[in-house]
Amino acid sequence: MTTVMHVLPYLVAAYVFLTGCYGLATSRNLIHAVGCLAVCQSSTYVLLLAVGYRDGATAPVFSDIKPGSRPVVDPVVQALTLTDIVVGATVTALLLALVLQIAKRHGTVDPDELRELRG
Amino acid sequence: MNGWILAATVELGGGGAAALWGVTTGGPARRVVAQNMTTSALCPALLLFSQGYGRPAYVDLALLLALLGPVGTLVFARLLSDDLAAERPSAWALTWTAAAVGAVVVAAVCAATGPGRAMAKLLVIGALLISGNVIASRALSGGFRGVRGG
Amino acid sequence: MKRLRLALLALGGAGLAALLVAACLDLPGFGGRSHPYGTRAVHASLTRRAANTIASVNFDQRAYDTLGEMSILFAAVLGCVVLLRQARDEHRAQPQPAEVARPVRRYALIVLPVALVTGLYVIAHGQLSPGGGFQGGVVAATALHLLYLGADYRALERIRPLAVYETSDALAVSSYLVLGLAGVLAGTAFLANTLLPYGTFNTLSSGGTVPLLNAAIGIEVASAVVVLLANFLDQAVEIEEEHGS
Amino acid sequence: MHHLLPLLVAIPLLGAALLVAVGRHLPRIAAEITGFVVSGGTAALALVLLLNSSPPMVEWVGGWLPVGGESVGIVVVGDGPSLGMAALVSLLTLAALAYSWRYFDEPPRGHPGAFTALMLLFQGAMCGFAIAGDLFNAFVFFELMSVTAYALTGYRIDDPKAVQGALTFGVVNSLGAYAMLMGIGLLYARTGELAMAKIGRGLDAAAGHGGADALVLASFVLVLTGLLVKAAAVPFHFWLPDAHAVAPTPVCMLLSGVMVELGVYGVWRVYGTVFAGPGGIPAADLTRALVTLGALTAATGAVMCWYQRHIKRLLAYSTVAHTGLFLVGIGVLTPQGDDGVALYILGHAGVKAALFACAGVLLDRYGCLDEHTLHGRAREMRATAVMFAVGGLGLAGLPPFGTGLGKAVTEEAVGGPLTVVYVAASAITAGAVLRVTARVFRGLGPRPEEADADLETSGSEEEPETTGPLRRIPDTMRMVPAVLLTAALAVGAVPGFGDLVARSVNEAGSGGAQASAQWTVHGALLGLASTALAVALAGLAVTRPHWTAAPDWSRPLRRLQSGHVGDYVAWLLMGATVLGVLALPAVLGG
Amino acid sequence: MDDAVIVVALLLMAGSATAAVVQRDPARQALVLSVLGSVLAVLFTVLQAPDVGLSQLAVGSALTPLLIMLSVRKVRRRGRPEDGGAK
Repeated sequence: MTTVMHVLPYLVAAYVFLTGCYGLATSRNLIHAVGCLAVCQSSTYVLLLAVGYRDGATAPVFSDIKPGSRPVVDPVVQALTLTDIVVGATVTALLLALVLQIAKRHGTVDPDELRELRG
Repeated sequence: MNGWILAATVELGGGGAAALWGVTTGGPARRVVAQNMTTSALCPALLLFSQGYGRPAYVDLALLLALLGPVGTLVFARLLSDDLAAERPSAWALTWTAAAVGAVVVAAVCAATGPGRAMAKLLVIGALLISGNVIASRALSGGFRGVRGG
Repeated sequence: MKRLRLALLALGGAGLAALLVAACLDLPGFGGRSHPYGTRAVHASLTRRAANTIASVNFDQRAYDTLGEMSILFAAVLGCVVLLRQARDEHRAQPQPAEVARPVRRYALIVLPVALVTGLYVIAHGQLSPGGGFQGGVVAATALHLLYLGADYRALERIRPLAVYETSDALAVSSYLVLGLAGVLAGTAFLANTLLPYGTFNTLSSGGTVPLLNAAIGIEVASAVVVLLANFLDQAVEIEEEHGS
Repeated sequence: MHHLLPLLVAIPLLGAALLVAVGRHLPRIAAEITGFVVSGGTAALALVLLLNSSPPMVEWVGGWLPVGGESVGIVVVGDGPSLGMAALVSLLTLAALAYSWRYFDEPPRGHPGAFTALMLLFQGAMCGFAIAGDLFNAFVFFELMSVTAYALTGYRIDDPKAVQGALTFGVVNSLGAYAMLMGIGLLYARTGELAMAKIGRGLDAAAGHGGADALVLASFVLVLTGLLVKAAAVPFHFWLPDAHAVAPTPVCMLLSGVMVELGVYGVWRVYGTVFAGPGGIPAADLTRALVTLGALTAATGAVMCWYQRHIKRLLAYSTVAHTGLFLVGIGVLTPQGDDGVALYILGHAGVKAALFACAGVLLDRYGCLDEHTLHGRAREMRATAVMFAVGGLGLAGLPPFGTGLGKAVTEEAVGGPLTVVYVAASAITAGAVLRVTARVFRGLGPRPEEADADLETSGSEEEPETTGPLRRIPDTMRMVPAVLLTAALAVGAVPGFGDLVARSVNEAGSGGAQASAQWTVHGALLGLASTALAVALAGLAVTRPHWTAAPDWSRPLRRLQSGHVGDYVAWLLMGATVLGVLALPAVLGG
Repeated sequence: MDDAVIVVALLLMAGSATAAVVQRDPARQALVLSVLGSVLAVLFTVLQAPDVGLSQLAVGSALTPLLIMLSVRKVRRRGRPEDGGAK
């Protein structure tokens, strides 16, 4: 159990990243593809937070506990993940805006039918 | 380790798996109902975690989920109203069961917290959770019948 | 072509998967005790009397990252405004009023102020308890859209003077930058948290400039999300293409 | 002085924010002047800092100076290469803003300053990435740069190609950025640090005598994937022609002139600071990976460039080819190679931006970018013709252009058979540009026959970027390419400039070893040879079109550029695997 | 015991992520993505990152689904007048 537990979170992150890539590559709908990109990104959250986790520790927020009374997890990765989530949300929004324009100009959101740029 | 976390794990595992099953299979109606049930499954789990970890500060998560979960369901109810019009999903038995679970969990956590500001917050969360859940179910079963262009 | 893609995907995915799995086995075990940067960050946060270490990292120790994060949001919203502008061959159609079941409408109108207050609470307590400008800002902005969900789009448009939100978005970004530049002018460093007293631990005014930067982010995010959703709503509800074009 | 380093980011961002805040009430010209002043001010600041960058500066943002060697803050680095890139970014932004002066497409209603504000954000992001000394901070500015670039690429929403190219760009680059972030996460797990120099030391300490392990290899592959996607190395390059061919011309100037090169710069910076130690990736493995990918990139870019008829796409592929040359140059890991690439990037930025500017003139005058349709139509545009031809010669590395000097120094550094790659890639891309000049501006040779319509993007139906087709070309649109070409010439022609660049590059990296970067007879002869080859190729293409028509073996290569975002994602995964295989001996050997 | 919670949350997250990729219809995917958002928030809570959990809740439970659904609606609405009107 413990050896599995030592790598499981990381493996889940890697799995989710690759799954998202698979969905992205085989997607038949650009809105779906943007959703898959969001799935890819959620793997980075899991990886970062798993890296900063510490057994039996709690959040380094001292509004309701005394500093030093309990071990705490790594706050830096949490700050990084926060930034990452903002990035993810904004990129999703921007890409969806582009998809909307593609739908208008090409009349389709199926990547297989977009045949303008090639060669 | 304590019973709170055990209860939360059971709630998370059972409710989460059921919600995931519901949201990935069946017709549109069943899926939105399952999406709505996610809130009622996960929000009590968050309350139990807060109690289990001994961190009242974590209650804010449950508060936000109780607030925003139904809003998310309203989004689907409104923007999928055409798809749902045919089926008029109603799952009142499920809705009231989920509401009862929420009420029990809130009551249990309240009892453990004791009276005070923290308890008031918990009661607000409970009220939001149950009313949000019920209203979202109502919205799904024909709450947006007349929505066309707007 | 499709077969080639699947072959590449299988090969590339397998290679990357092998690499990642091998790397995972070399990682320090999950839940380990060694976090040198994290330990330093907690210590630094306590010396600046910020109760929420994450807020201290975000708005003090690594405030420069948050500047970049805020600019990403600002740039993306500006980008969406530009990308979702009304094109030459489009016009606006007046949205029709919607019929909403009465309990749903009542719920939306009651929860709206509750959600707004919650958003403000989450922003204000950012440097003490979990939360902060980003989280609270999104909640506050989402709250406004209950008007669309519970009533109709015209009701939302009445309380949403878009120009005001765009301006406050930009002004919040500017004030974050100006707070940073104040450090340079005072001769210390960009975004240095040395201008204000650090206050008492675990109170709303503790942490020096942390609450100010936090508030700037809160305003920025709330306005930015409103503008962002407004552009998508306009597209989905109002803007129509000319027929026959 | 070092306190001023973050201002390179803060000033353009503040300018952009203020433009948006008051933009509603501002006439368009005021918005453009503001953009000009802010961008120019940043450029001046970058130049002043650059002149004071010896010895290199370091600034801890927020005043979190290290205590006992440990800090919790973010470090920014002000050395020759970083400030040089920041100065190049700022000057090129200034040139692009000048080029778009008043004539560029109608701004969105109610947002007269939106385009200028996005350009300023782009400038700030690129400056921030250039001076980043902290790996996560580099990621943040990398993302800011990408997000702004997506929006700018899709700026002309009426153009179906523009929005498609922008989406492809967005998806592929975002995925690359997430890969990079995973790499950063792995490095943080191993070392618990985020400042690049600290990570490097942490890797060395963790490795002991063992050398690299799978974790180091994986993080190396993931971080480099992100950077190489930006640098458009084969097989991560597919997004580049799709995006660069459709972006508005002033944006193309920045994308091709400096953003792609920032990817190369990132590879150089990250390898040199993080992975160069005994705990990282051994030099031989990096050289193998970068030289292989670089040579492939140069070859693919050159071949694809030759067979284009869409002029902007042609220029975009020439950027791909040149990025390959840059990667080979930094891949050999010699001080001289670094100096050569630095000079090459400076010269290339000027030449390529000028060529895009001339292509933009064609687009706005004729509403068309197709070499075949435009055949002989642009005879009247003498000045543009001369500049296009001079740009082509600059691309070939004709002495004394900066590109020529950079190419000569790099060729000397890489030596041996790789010299052939340099001569061939630069000659073929330049030959394609000269061919366009001869056909479009002079009407030489027979009109080419139509073929393979399903294999190519023709560019015959493009919308001008101005409110309507221009009757008269405004002076700014002609002055900017002229100035850029002069600058590219000056990089190679001003005596002592090469040595100056070499000194400031070597002071920052290369382990302090000094090399000189001067014209040699050998280098000049190679430059002349490339030029002669380019002219000969162009002449052959114009007079005997069927000799140089696309042969059958090039069809599969052209078919790979399918415009399908799923294909590009699959190639990205494949590229990461290839990179891992190329660097695998680092782990097996240890 | 703590580990068991984390394992359950991780597996749920992996399951939702897979489901989100496998659902090819964007509207159905949006439903799964909103579940994924909530599950991620719970996972962050058990990884002791309440700040991140709050962010994820704010973004994932209402904002992202709203953006996706509005896009879906726009794309569908575009399709309709052409089918009905043009022919």
